[in-house]
Amino acid sequence: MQVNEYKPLIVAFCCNWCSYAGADLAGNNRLNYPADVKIIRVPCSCRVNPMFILRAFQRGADGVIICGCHPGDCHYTSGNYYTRRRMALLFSMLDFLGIERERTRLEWVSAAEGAKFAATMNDFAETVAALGENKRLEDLRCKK
Amino acid sequence: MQRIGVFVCWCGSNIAGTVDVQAVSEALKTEPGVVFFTNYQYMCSQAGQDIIIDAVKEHNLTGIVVCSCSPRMHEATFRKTAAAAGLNPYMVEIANIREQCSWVHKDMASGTEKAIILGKAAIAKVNLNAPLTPGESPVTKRALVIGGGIAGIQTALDIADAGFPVDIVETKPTIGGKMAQLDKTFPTLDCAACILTPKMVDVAQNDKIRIFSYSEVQEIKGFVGNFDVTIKKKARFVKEEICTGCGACVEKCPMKKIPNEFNLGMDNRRAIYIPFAQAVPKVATIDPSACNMLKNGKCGVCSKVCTAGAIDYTQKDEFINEKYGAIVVATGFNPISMDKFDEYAYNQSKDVITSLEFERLTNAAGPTQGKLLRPSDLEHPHTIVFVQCVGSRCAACAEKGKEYCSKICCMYTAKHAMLVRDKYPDTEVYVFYIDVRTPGKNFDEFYRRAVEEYGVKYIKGMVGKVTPEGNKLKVRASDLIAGKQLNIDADLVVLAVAIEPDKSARPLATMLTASMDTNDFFTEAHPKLRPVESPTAGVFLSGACQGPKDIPETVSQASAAASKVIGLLVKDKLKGNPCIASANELMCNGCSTCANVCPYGAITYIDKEFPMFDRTMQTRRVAQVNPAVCQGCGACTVACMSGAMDLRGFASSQIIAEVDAICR
Amino acid sequence: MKVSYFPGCTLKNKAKILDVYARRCAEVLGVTLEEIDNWQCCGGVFTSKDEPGSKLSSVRALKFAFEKSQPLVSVCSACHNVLKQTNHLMQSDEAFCTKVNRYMAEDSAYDGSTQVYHYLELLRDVVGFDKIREAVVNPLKGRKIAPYYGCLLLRPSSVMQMDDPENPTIFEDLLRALGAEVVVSSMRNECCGGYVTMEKPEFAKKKSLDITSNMQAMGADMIATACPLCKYNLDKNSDAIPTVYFTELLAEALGVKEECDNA
Amino acid sequence: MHNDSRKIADEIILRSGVNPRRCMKCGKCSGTCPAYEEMEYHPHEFVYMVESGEVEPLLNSKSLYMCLSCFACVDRCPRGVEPAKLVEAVRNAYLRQQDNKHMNADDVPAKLDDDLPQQAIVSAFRKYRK
Repeated sequence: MQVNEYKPLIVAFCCNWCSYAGADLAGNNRLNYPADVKIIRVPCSCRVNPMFILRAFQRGADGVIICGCHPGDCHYTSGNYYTRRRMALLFSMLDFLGIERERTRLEWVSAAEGAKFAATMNDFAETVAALGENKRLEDLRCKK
Repeated sequence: MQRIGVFVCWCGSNIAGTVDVQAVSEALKTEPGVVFFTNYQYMCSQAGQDIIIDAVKEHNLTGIVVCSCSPRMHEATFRKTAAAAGLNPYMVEIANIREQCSWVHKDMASGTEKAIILGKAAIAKVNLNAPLTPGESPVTKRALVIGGGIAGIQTALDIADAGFPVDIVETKPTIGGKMAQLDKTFPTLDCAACILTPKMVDVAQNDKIRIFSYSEVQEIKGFVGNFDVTIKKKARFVKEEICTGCGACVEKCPMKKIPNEFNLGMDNRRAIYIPFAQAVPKVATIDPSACNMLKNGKCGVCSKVCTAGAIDYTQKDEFINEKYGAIVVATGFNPISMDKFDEYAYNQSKDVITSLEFERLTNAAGPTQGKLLRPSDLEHPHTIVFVQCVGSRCAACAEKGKEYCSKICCMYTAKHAMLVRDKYPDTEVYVFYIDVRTPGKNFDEFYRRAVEEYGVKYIKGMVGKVTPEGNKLKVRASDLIAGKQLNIDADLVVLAVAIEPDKSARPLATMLTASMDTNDFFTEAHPKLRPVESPTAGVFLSGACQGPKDIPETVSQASAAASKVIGLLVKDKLKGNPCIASANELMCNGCSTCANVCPYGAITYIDKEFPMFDRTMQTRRVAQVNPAVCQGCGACTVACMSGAMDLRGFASSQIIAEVDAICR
Repeated sequence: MKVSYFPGCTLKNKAKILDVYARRCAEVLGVTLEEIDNWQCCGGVFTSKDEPGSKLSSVRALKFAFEKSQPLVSVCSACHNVLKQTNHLMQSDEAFCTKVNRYMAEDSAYDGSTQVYHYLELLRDVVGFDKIREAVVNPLKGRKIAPYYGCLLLRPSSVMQMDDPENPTIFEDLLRALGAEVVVSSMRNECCGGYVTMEKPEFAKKKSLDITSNMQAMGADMIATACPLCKYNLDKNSDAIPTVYFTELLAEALGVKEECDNA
Repeated sequence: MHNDSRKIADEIILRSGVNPRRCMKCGKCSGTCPAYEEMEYHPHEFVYMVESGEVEPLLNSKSLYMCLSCFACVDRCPRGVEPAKLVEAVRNAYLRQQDNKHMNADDVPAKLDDDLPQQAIVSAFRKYRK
């Protein structure tokens, strides 16, 4: 009988112009990464409200990664700079709450970096899997 | 409650190979709102689209979820399909089960499982979708061209030719730009003035074109179709409408020792001047820093000799407000400063000159009437050394020069070398090069002619040091092919200096909220597919402001920019992107946080009256989003503290629904 | 004002006059050069950062000045070059800095915060050329002097930061302040042949002649330098035009030359 | 053999901190070098040969002791390659091998004259021996 291997649940927010396109490129090039990663498309990484991330953790996500255009390359000129600041604050708050720092990540992935996207997801999934299940923020009432 | 149809695409075996499409559609049928489900080999094909249209009609669907390839691929297709079926096109959501599922996961079980979750997320989102209609805004049918060089001239002429009024703003007293300073043009060697000045006259005579010379753009407000621009017309102390350009004032002006910018300081002009004979507009300008009358009220000669009575010492800067539908940037380039390259002794000897100075020295209208004489002693030079790539192709860590190739230098140096050998066969001409780059029609042939027919000595190597000694310039250089260090006694050294964008470009980009690269060249909307548009809607790029360019390339880009402008101006209304921010006025507390983060200045505040429970009215300050300016990034939605700001098409509730669906 | 002073080996021997004039002129201008205790030779040439051992004498001198909270001044171009480059490494290269401090094994570590001046920079940035112009009693009127920087004062320019490496003016400005007519030669920052003169005198002769003949052609009748080796090469290889230390010219203009010569 | 010299070249690159790949082969270093005529291998060749791992000829060349350390090539290189630092590293690589030196102390007195500044002797010896 097969051992039921633990699979982490990872939510990835990708901006439409760079990272989502980077994820598509990873697909075009058939670069594998774990199926545990589920991507949500947003117009810009600055659309990601910290609330969404907390919601994901509350609902049992084990890791959340936000991907945006490289600094200076934002389709909307400066959106990713806002993201960088907001996430710095959010991450330090999560740290304070005792959520392992490794469960959240902010990465810049351009539309040309399919390989980087796949590598990042592999690495992130591996890191999160090593941490195990997210128990601290999970709302058990949300469990079926 | 929505009535949702789910359509799972096989994409041949692209999806069906790793994802059990049947299982996906079966699994999704129990999701809330789903009333129809099916799967098909190619959803994007006509037959596939017909399935969708039929299903919409048959099952009264209000929302559509297509599980297929990336929305970047076929979202537009399926939106059109929805519209054809009578649905609002924004009631469609795509679950990307190809690029982000079947193509990256090898295992059927996990692929199928993920595809189901992605489908659920899309369904959860569609449940909260609302029909969206793009906003419309009117278009002012007038264009502004900033810069009056060959790029600006060509763009303006083409736009005017299509029947739209155009204004050119030029900082110098005349249009013409760098091309007016050139002597001959490669690779045909026709004279620059002969092909440029007729165009300048065309501009002057075209009743659709207004020229604001000696003027600057002061302020730009508004957005595509509706720019509101303030132009500062600097006081030239001469009434433009009256001046006939006869030049009597220039002749009589006693201030004779002002360095002449047009000849790059190699000769002098007067305090009142017309830059060159074919200037457009041909009117005099007084240089206030040199004019005695303006500085201390003593002189007034020009006013006495002007029979037209055009001189006006009391003239003030004038500000003009105008509305434009489109703006073309054509601010051009300049050679870089040689201060960090004084191993070539540019600052130590008059006989070390830049290529642009060389153009003036060989130009019949230049300081030497076209005779090639060295600036120091007006003797004919017998040995000339040309140095290529001065300040171009420098590494950032060298902390000087530019990293890019300036592109035009190889060709104009070949031209200079060839012309010298043609006119003065007794002259020895050396060209030191790193690489000779001549991609272009008839370009390499031209360079080979310089070598083979005219005997120009091309040496692979670089000049390391130029030392003035007596009336000679001692040039130390390497000849890499011969493996020698050369010492040449030259009479004239000509530096092919790197070019950089005009200094006015950076503040202009800020006014336009147009993006620039690290070298201050304007960035194009797409490097391959949208090369003449700026990412900022309604702003177009023409000429060297976007990157180094020669004349043929500049003119093609100028015409391309003009055609894009015409394409915009022929529209009566512009349709916007409906996925934009909007404030819930009942929740907005008027704090301005959203307006502060908006990169486009799309948010303004208005005072609005709201009915209260006690039937009185209360005035509150609330945010308003200009739908024509908002690009839909969503920065404001996160900044908003009261949660009033939301983004259509990517509403917080929709994204949370997706998160929930994924985490279920 | 008091500054730490690193004379260097040559100034104690073959270039004594360079040192004597420098000290006396500094005094006239209100600066006391305090020779640091037990200084050791800088090594003459800055080789690579790969040889921390050869930089220890410089670090010792720098640290001495640091402990007295004084800038470190030298007159010899070679000493200045080695001191400045070493100090730069101590500031910018953490590995080098750590290694050196371990070698030294002293109570406190040194981090490169001493200000290193060449005597010319001291005159420009601390004393001020205007003040020197006022102090001149014996202007060098009618003397056509070509300043010669050599390579060590200016390069590598990113570290030395003395002036524009290709078209410097500090030396010219000083000579003008002394009342001399300055002859500018583009050869003023080319190498005289340096230490290779010992092994290949004919090569150094060629290099030196390139420089002196250019300066002569540009109209100079005297060359001024800060470097003993430059002076040796130029003087030895050219009879046509003399090379003097700039401190000698300074002493002459300030009216203290004879006093120094007699001392 | 070839592997050996690649190894030495890599060591030289590492110790010098120079990135020879940045060179665009313009030859400006050799165009400006005051010691060019005395050198068998010239600054641009040092860069090229170290990059391609061909260091044996350089190690045994007298050119190493002709470099004046005047840094003209370093300052004028448009690519920031710093050839002089590479020459220095090659010289070190040679001198650090056992018994290698360019000059003996006994050879010096014959080369001196009365005026030669100490500075020259010290510099030369720093260059010629470990």
